[in-house]
Amino acid sequence: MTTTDVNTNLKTQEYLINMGPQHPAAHGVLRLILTVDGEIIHKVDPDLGYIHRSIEKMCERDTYKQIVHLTDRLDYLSSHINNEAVCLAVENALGIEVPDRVKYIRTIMAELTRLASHQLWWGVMGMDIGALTAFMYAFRDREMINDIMEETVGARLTMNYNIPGGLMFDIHPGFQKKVKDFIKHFRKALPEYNTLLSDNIIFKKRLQGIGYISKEDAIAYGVSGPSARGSGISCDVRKIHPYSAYDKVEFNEILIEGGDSYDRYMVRMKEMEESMNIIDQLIDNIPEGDFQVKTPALIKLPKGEYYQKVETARGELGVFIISDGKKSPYRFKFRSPGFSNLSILDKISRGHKIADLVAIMSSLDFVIPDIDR
Amino acid sequence: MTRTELQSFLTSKVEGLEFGEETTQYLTVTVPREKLRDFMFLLKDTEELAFDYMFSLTAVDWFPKYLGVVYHLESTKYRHILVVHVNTGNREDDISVDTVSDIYPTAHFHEREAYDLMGIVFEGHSDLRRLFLTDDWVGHPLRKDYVDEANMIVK
Amino acid sequence: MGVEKDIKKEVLKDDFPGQVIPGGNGGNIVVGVLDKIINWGRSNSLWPLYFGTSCCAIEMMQTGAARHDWSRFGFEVARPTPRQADVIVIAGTITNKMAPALRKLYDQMAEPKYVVAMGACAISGGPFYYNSYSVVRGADHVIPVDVYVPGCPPRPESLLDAMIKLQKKIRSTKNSERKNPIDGFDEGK
Amino acid sequence: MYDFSKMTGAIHEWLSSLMPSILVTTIEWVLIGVVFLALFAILGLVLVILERKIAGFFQFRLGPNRVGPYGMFQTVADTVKLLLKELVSTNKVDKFLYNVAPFFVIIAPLMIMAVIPYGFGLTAYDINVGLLFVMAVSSIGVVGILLAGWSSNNKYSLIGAMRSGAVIISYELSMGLSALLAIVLLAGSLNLNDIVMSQQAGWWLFRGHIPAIIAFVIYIITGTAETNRVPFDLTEAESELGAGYHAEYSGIKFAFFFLSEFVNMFIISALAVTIFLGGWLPFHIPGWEGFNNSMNYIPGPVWFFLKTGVIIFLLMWFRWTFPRLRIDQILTLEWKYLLPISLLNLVLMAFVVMMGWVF
Repeated sequence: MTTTDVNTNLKTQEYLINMGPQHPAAHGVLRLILTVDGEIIHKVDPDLGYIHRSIEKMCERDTYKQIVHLTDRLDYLSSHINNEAVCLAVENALGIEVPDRVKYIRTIMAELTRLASHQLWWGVMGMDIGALTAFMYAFRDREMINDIMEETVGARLTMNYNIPGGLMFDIHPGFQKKVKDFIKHFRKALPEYNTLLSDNIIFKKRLQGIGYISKEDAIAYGVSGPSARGSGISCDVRKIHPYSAYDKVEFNEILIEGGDSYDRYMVRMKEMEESMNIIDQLIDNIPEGDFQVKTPALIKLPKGEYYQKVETARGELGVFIISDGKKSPYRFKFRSPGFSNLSILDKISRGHKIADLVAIMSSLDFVIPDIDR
Repeated sequence: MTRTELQSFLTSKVEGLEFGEETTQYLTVTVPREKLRDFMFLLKDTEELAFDYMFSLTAVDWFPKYLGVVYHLESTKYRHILVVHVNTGNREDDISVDTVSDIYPTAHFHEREAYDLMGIVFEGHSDLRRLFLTDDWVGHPLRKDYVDEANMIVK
Repeated sequence: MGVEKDIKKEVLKDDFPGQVIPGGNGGNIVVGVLDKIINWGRSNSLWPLYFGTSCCAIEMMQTGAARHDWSRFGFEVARPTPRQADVIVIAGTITNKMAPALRKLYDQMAEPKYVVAMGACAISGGPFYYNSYSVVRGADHVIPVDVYVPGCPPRPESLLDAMIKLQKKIRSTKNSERKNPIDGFDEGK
Repeated sequence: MYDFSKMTGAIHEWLSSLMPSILVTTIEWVLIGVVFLALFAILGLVLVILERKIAGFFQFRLGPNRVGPYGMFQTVADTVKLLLKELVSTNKVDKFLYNVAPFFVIIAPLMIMAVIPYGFGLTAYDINVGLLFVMAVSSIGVVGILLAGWSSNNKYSLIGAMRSGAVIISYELSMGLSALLAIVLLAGSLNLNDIVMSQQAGWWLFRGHIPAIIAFVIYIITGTAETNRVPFDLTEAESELGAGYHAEYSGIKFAFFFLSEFVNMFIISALAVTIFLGGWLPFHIPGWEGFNNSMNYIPGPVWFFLKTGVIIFLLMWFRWTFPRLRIDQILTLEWKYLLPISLLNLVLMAFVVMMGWVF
C-alpha cells in the first residue's frame, strides 16, 4: 500500500506544509518543507541548519584534547562513541598503542551507549507512532545506564570519558557488578518491548511496506548503520574495520533483507541483544593495567591526513583530520551518519502519507545536532 | 585490490594522476579538475574497482592557493578505500568543480554543504542552494580568511 | 494599582491638607485573595511547550519520564502548540537561524507566559561561546527569561528545581502590577 | 427500586403551589440547566485527573500528587489557569466561525446528556426516539471540529479536521446502523428508559447471544473512534499535526475542546452501559436471591456511574497501550471490515429475535 489510487479526473491542488523547525516528530529542530496533495507527499525538502553550531570551525582553533568535548554535543546519544572516534584518530596518527584495559573499557562503554541510544530511539518511535507508554518503558531502563555512566564518568549524557591516549580516569570499583545487574534486568525487559510494540498488529501495519530502501539505493545514498543493515547491506564498521576490542569478541552483524521501516526497527531491536552479548564477553575479562598512556600536554599531529571510522548507534561516523603540524587541526570534518541517511528521506517518502513520514523518520533515527554539526 | 595494485591499475587507465606519499593512511590521488567526472565514472563502473560507496566528501580551503574537495570512496564488494583530491583554480573567481551528485546521489547533500560553508560551486548540480545557513548570509564561514565580527568571539 | 494610588493622592491634596491614608474599604483583601487564587492556578498548572533543540532535550524528556516524573507537579501536559502552553523550556542551543522561530513561538503564546532557559547553551552559548559563527549567546538575547538552569546538560533534578522556583516566582507576583515581560524588551529595558 | 420521578414530581408540585405555571417551567428549566452544567464541569474535572492518574499507573509514575490531597485539585488549578489565559487568535481567521466552533463542540454532548437515564425516573428529557436523538445530535460535534479546523486558517488544523470528519462520519454508520440497532431489535424500543427496563431479566450483552457480543465489540471500537482517542486520535495526532484542529485555540476556547473530548468519552461509555450493560440496573446473578436482594440496596445512579467508570477505564487503557492507526487504515477498517460485519450481525440478530432465541 505505497500509493493510493486517486481519481485522475478529480482536480486537486498541491500545497506546502512546513513541518518544523519545532515539531514534536522532528526529534529536535529539523525543518521539512513538504509538498503534499491531500495527505500524500510529493516532495520532501529538508531545510537544515537550525542547530548548526559551527563545530567544524571551532575545531580549527581548539587543541586536540579540547576537541573531544565538542564531539559529545554532536550526536549526544552516542557521545562516548564520538569521543572514541576522535581519540582513535589522534592515537593512530601519533602511533600510540593504548593498553588492553582501555580498549576493553571503551568497548563496554560504547556498547552501553549504544544500548541507551537504542532504548531512547525505541521509546520515541513508540511515541511517534502514538503509543505513549513505550516512551516510559524505555526511559525506565535508560535510567539504569545513566546511573552507571554517572557513577563511572560523572556525567549522565555528555560523558567526555575518552582522552587521546586512554581514559580520563579508571572505572568505578562497582562498575562490573552494576553493568551485570543491568544486563540481567534488561534481558528480562527486552521481551516486554516486543510485547508492547513489535508484536502489536497496529504497529506492524504502520511500518511494514513503508519507506522501502533498496540495496543499491542505500549504498548510493551512503546510508549506513542499522538503517542500511535493514536493507541487507553489511556495513558494520565494528566488523569490517575493527577498532578497540571488537576484534576480540564474537558477535553477529544483524542483517535483514527487507528494507522497509519494520526491518530497520527489527535490526535495532536485535542489535540491543548483540550489544548485551558483547558486554557479557568483556565485562569479566577486563585486564589489569594502566587506564591511560602518557601523552604530551599539547598534542601536535604530524602533517598529513587522517581518517577514522567508528560505528555509532546511528551508523558510520567518520572523523577526517587534515593536520599541518600545528597544535590545532587545519581542517576537521565529521562525516555524520545522519546527514547521509537524511539524504534518502525525500526518495523513500514520496507517495506516502504524512503519518508515514513520521514513521519513516523514526525508523531512520535522526539526531539533528549530528546532522547539522 | 591492495594499495599498490590499485595504484598501478589507475595509472594504467588515466593519465595525469598524482599519487600521494607512501605513508598516508589510504591511497590518495589528486585528479585534474577536467577529468574528475570521467575518473569517478571509471571508479564506479569498472568491475575490478567497484567503488560504489562514497562515505565522505570534504571541502578544504588550501589557503592561500586554492580550494579543494576530498572524496573518500570505498567498495562494498572489495573493501578497498581510495581518497580522491580535486582542486579549484584559485580561491576567488575560479572556484568551480564538476558535480558528482548524479554518480553518487549521497554527494547531493554533501555538495550543498560544501557550497554553503566553503563556497565551492559544483557545476551541473541540480539544486545548489545554501543548506545550513540562511539565504542572506554573506560569505562562507569555513574559509580560512572568514571574519564575522558580530557573531564570532575569537579566542 | 500603584498608578491609581498616586493619582488619588494628587487630586485629594487640595481638599484635604495633610497625609491621606489609603485603603480601608476591604478592596485590598479582595484583590489579595483573588491574586492568591489566580497565582495558585497559574503556578500549579504550568504546561510546557515542546522546545528541545539539542542535548538538554534528552534530559528534559528524562524529567518527564518515570523516575523524575514532573507530572507530580502537573507539568506533564506538554503542548505541541504555543497557544496552549504556559512555559517554554528552552532546552538546547539557539542558533541565529533558530532565533526568529523562537521569538515567533514566544509571541504566539498567550499571556501569561514564562521562559526557562535550560543548560549552558541557552544561558550564554555555553561551549559554543567562543569561535562559533552561528550561535546566539544566550536565549535572553531573543526573549526575556524567567529562570536559568545551569548545567551541560542540567540534571533532571535541576530542571524540577527550576520549575519549582518558577512556581514560587509566580506565587509572589501581584497581578495588578504585572506587566508583559516583552514590553520594552526590544528596546533593551 | 427508588423511583426518582417521585422526588422530581414532589419538587414540581411544591413549586406549582407557590407560583404560576409559566414561572414554574422557567425555574425548572434553569434548575435542570444548572444541574447539567455542574455535572458537565465535574465530569470534566474528574475525568481529566482520572486520565492523568491512570496514565501514571500504566507508566510506572505517580501522576499529579502535589496540588491538594493526592493531586485531586490539579484539574481545578488547570481550569483556573485556562479561564484566565489570554485568548489569542491570528488576524486571518474567519472570526465568526472561529468563535462559534467551540460551542458546537460543547453543546452536542450537553444535549445528549439530557436523554441518558441516570436512574429509575432520572432522565431530563424522556423521549421515545432517544437513541435516534443521540445519533443525530452526536453528529453536530463533528461540525464544530470541521469549523474549527477550517476557520483557523492553519494547514495542520485543516488536515486534522478533515481527518476527523472522514473518521466520524464513517464510524457513525457502523455505530448507529448495527451496534445500536441490533439491541433496538432486541428491546423493541428506541426509548433509552425502555431499553434499560427491558434488561431487568438480564443485560443484553449476556442475553443477546453472540450477535450482542459482536455488537458490543463493534460499539466500543466505533465509540473510541467517535471520541477521537488512541488508536484513532489522528485528529490531533501530536507527533504528526501538532495539536490538530484546535492548534489555534487558547485559553477557555481550548478548554472547551479539551473538555468535550472527555465528556464525549463519558457519553460513549454511558450509552454502552445503557444499551448493553443494563444502565442503572443492579448486577444480578440468576438464582442467587440473597445476593441479588442486597445488590438492590445500592441506588441506581451509583450502579450507573460504576459501570460507566469501568468502560471509561477500558477506553483509557486503550489510549495508553495502542499505537495510532493511519487514516487510510482507519477507513479500511470501517468500510471493509466493520460495516459488512455489523450489517451481517444485524441480520443475524434479526434472525435470533425472530426465532425467539433470547435467553
